[in-house]
Amino acid sequence: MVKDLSVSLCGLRLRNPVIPASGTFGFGLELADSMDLNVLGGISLKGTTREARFGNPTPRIAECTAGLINSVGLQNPGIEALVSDKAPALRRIYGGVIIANISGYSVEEYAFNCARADACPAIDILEVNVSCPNVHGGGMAFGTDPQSAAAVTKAVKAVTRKPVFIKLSPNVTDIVSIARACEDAGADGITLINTLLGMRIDIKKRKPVIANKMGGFSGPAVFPLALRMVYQVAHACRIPVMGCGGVARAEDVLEMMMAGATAVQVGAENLRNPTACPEIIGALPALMERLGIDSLQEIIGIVA
Amino acid sequence: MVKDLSVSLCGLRLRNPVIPASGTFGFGLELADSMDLNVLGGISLKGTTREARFGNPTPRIAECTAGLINSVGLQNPGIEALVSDKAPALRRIYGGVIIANISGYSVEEYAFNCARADACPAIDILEVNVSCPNVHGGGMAFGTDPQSAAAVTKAVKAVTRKPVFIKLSPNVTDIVSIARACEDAGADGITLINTLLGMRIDIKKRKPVIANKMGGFSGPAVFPLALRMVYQVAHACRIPVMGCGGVARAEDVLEMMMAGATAVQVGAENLRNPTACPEIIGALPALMERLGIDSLQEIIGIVA
Amino acid sequence: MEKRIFTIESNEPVARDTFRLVLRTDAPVAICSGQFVDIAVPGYYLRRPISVSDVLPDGVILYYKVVGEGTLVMSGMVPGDTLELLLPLGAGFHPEKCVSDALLVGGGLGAAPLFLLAKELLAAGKKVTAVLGFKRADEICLAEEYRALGVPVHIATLDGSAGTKGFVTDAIATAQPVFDRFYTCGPLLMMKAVCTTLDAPGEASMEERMGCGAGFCYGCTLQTQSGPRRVCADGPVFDKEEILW
Amino acid sequence: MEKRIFTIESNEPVARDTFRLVLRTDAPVAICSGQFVDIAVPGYYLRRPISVSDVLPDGVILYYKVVGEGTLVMSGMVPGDTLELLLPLGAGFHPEKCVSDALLVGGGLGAAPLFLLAKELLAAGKKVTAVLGFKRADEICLAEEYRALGVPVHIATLDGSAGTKGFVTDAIATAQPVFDRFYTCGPLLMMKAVCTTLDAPGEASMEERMGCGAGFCYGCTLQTQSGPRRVCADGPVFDKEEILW
Ligand SMILES: Cc1cc2nc3c(=O)[nH]c(=O)nc-3n(C[C@H](O)[C@H](O)[C@H](O)COP(=O)(O)OP(=O)(O)OC[C@H]3O[C@@H](n4cnc5c(N)ncnc54)[C@H](O)[C@@H]3O)c2cc1C
Ligand SMILES: Cc1cc2nc3c(=O)[nH]c(=O)nc-3n(C[C@H](O)[C@H](O)[C@H](O)COP(=O)(O)OP(=O)(O)OC[C@H]3O[C@@H](n4cnc5c(N)ncnc54)[C@H](O)[C@@H]3O)c2cc1C
Ligand SMILES: Cc1cc2nc3c(=O)[nH]c(=O)nc-3n(C[C@H](O)[C@H](O)[C@H](O)COP(=O)(O)O)c2cc1C
Ligand SMILES: Cc1cc2nc3c(=O)[nH]c(=O)nc-3n(C[C@H](O)[C@H](O)[C@H](O)COP(=O)(O)O)c2cc1C
Ligand code: FES
Ligand code: FES
Repeated sequence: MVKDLSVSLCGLRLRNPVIPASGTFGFGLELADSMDLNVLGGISLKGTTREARFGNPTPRIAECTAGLINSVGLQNPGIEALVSDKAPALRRIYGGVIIANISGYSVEEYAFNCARADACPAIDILEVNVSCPNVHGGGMAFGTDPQSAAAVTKAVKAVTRKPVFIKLSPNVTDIVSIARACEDAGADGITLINTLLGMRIDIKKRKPVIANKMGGFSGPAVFPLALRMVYQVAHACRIPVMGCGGVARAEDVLEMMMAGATAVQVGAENLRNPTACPEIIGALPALMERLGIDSLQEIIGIVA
Repeated sequence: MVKDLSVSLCGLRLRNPVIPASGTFGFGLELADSMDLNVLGGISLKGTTREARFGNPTPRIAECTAGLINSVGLQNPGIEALVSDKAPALRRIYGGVIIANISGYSVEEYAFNCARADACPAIDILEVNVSCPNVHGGGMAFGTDPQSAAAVTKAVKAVTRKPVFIKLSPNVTDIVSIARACEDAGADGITLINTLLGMRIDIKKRKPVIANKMGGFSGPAVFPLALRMVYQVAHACRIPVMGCGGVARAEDVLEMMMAGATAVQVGAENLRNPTACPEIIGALPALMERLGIDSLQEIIGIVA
Repeated sequence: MEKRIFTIESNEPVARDTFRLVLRTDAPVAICSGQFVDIAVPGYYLRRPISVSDVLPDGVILYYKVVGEGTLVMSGMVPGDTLELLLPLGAGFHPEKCVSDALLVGGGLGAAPLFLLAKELLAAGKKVTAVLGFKRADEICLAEEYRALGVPVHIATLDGSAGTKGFVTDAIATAQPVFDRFYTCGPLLMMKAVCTTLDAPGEASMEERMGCGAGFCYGCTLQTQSGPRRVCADGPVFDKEEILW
Repeated sequence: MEKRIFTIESNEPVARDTFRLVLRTDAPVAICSGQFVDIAVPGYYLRRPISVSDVLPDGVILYYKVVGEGTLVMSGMVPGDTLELLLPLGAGFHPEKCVSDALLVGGGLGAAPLFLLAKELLAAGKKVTAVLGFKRADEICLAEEYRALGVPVHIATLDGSAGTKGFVTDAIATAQPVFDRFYTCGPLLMMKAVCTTLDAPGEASMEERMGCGAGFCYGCTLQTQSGPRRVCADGPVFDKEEILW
């Protein structure tokens, strides 16, 4: 029996729910030679700020059990390069959903960047990152408090007609109150989770592995936490959720969807296996067959 | 060269910093036949409430990548059984530091239980659990807010002369503010972390693996997060920290100590390997030799 | 309880999704019927509890069904591979409480732990009858091994593809075995039917997801007539009166 | 860039803590000097980047030093074991930019990628001199292999246990080699000394902790004269003028 992998996200049809997560797939272009990008349901691009950024000092990467810490610190070429160069170039070779991941240091910068992205026809969805733990003063602070998350959402919604997903931080006491605040402020969807603030120490050198001491921890290790938050938010909000965090195989995609995710992002796993996404997508039909699932759309949030 | 594994914790001398974490070593007695308990630096006993509790329905355990979710829900025989039976029985066969782990449903219950534990000569340290994610209305709520954590601390300090460690939850936005509130309220030390709220779904059965849906996630997967919190709290407070979360080998003990922990608790790892603690302790001297460490006390918080 | 490395002597399919695993170690093994081992499967965090079906002077024989990832990995292991086991675990059956005639009622792989019990009962001079239930004929295992001991075996299958069509209780009703005590292991509903219909004293082996498998994490607690009991340490075998069905 | 399974043909210690690893696969391998492979070490989350020291029609030769857990696991692997590699990765050396005489300056295992470069240069008719620095005599590796190619090799050791006592720069000062271009790989401080003292054009192979190893995670970025560059994809080899020492 033919399996229907497609899902509908804010009126957009994704051929399948699998999307490389922001920051773990560059601007898509870097991987165009290594795989057929067009098998991907969507692509979330590297987080972009108004100005180009070098990011944090290196080392930016630390290995962990079943995951890694990154402290890239939003290295990016700036919003103009995104809208005039990167996104259009990707659109020329990729027919799926293109998600611009937008960061900022102030509510105004978020709005400015989103307005620019709104004007770029190559971009389908805006994913507003209020959760980057790697940048001082920007990012995560907005995502740790319902009022500021709502303020960013409102400002951004005012400047765009494209669907806006707010990407939330797991480093919070009450994820539901923040997601609800975003929904009430007009968000079209929620992406979660971003990375957890983590740290490793090199016991030979007696210093942190990461130059910036701490960084964002993700990978299969965080899956149970991400799944819990996806479940909580999907059940507390009416808007769709893109589930993210530790997804590494087809089974994880189904688990996230059963918890309530409409689409599923794959992050760290791309770093250790650049063809993780096509492999996961390729494994879905047989797994669905084994579990008696004909259409993925059916299982979204099936766990009460 | 002989290695000095001993550490000093609130004036108590531990022969080494390795302590089985509460809930993962019963009341110690259960393991007396399987190992020489006296190699352990200390033992943190199963969390105890005023009344005996059955705990949560089963399944209470779910496997995860590099960890597990538990939803035991504070099954325990009650404070009277602890002070009149369990702790004295352990004291008869164990010479190290005995830590009573105290829970409660109200500030009054915490104080009541601590007063009872204070009167029990077998108990050396009170570890007050304001962070259990598995019990409604009790536990975690107290640990997610500086005021209530401080209120519990104050109430408990008023009824005991024994050192009081407050055991904090990682499910919070700002661990430092909570730790500081406990310190200001008179805590003698901080234990962290307790488990992260997590979830797994059985994709065959399309329902949560855990009867209670969610539970406390721990194991090697959470180590980078625990290490970060230990580092933050150890650097923000003057009172000692017992580091806990994902410790599975001698290397992890040193990493926790370099981050600032004076003692290190081992939780989930005991479940998959009941002799984890003696094995870790056994591996410490050779590891110290390789790294040029003569005394563990020296490396506490050595990473600035 | 101790941790020990065993070497796989053989690991063969014997019925639908069912494997017989023979493990050897370098020292004597002491374990009784109804007790279990907890197997560290490479790559998985928790151990897998499996009942002991037979004891060798320096080894154990286990039967396991491939139901998930860990047992799937186990099914791919080959002779010479090693496994780390925790054993002996749990409180097993009480063959000594049988006066003269025992009835063993197994459902599916419940037949496995009852096999070692049969041997213990026979060694103590008791008479033994086995009633084994399976979904279908291709799942039957251990029946010949019981017969080789001289134990009469009555089979029930749900689809009637072998023996009595129906449940073990149907096969018991048909066979009318003589017994003063029964022992059962299998799916919960089967054991409930057996324990609530047979009116001799009896024991049932319970199952629960486990953390430590050794009595100190309270992950596997069962509410019983006499209060909370750990399946891994106070059980897995309980008197039928203890169980709150 | 692709993922491919290789089989270990040999994995032998050749110097203090240093192993030579010969890997074979089932199809032709195309990779150039200065490029690297990224090895999935069983049990570890991230891959380990290792430079290619020589190319076989259907394989690669790598040299690695045991410095941590991943390389320790690798050192325990035996012929017949398999490894999954990502390759080819990175932008390598530019042998074509050498006019006639090349100087290769290696520090420690920096000698490894320069070996494949030496072969490429010789094949293009260039003359090659190698200066290799090590901490002590028992760490020397690849010197004989260079000599077997006909390349004159000058050794420097920090403790004077072999060759010139001191740094590679001391050995260069002593040997006074003729060259119009140099290529260097080794510890950062060594490369800095080489790049800032030699006044021919030159290239250096940089090292950084990596996430993806393939240019899309921005984990390995180096600030250069011409802006941020990814060590894994824009490098690891950079013109000496690019590097902000
Ligand atoms: C005391 C006892 C004795 C047992 N004896 C046998 C036996 O002789 N033969 C046999 O085939 N099976 C036996 N089982 C069941 C066996 O433990 C599970 O089938 C097995 O653990 C499943 O592992 P998995 O990795 O394939 O499944 P997965 O679903 O991938 O396992 C995930 C987790 O759930 C646990 N789990 C899954 N199913 C069960 C279950 N039914 N009971 C307990 N834990 C489970 C696993 O141990 C693991 O921690 C016994 C169980 C218990 C408690
Ligand atoms: C482009 C490039 C080429 C290299 N070529 C060689 C070579 O030919 N031979 C050789 O012996 N080594 C080489 N290295 C260094 C080699 O990658 C590390 O020594 C190795 O990854 C250490 O792994 P480990 O597990 O033993 O160390 P651990 O410290 O246990 O590793 C932990 C993590 O840190 C990373 N890491 C540790 N040290 C380094 C390092 N120096 N550079 C990059 N990542 C590191 C590991 O990859 C892993 O992700 C090269 C590095 C790079 C970037
Ligand atoms: C190297 C790296 C870079 C990342 N950069 C971004 C980013 O720019 N913007 C963003 O919203 N999230 C970023 N993330 C977070 C991921 O998109 C994802 O939310 C997180 O890693 C959890 O998923 P995972 O467990 O699958 O990695 C980054 C993650 C990694 C590992
Ligand atoms: C089965 C189980 C039971 C636990 N019970 C308690 C408890 O009663 N009281 C408590 O403070 N923490 C309890 N914990 C938390 C641990 O003490 C520890 O803080 C946590 O598991 C993190 O450490 P780990 O990653 O080493 O497991 C329990 C953990 C587990 C796995
Ligand atoms: S599984 Fe730990 S007490 Fe039974
Ligand atoms: S390691 Fe990912 S870009 Fe270089």
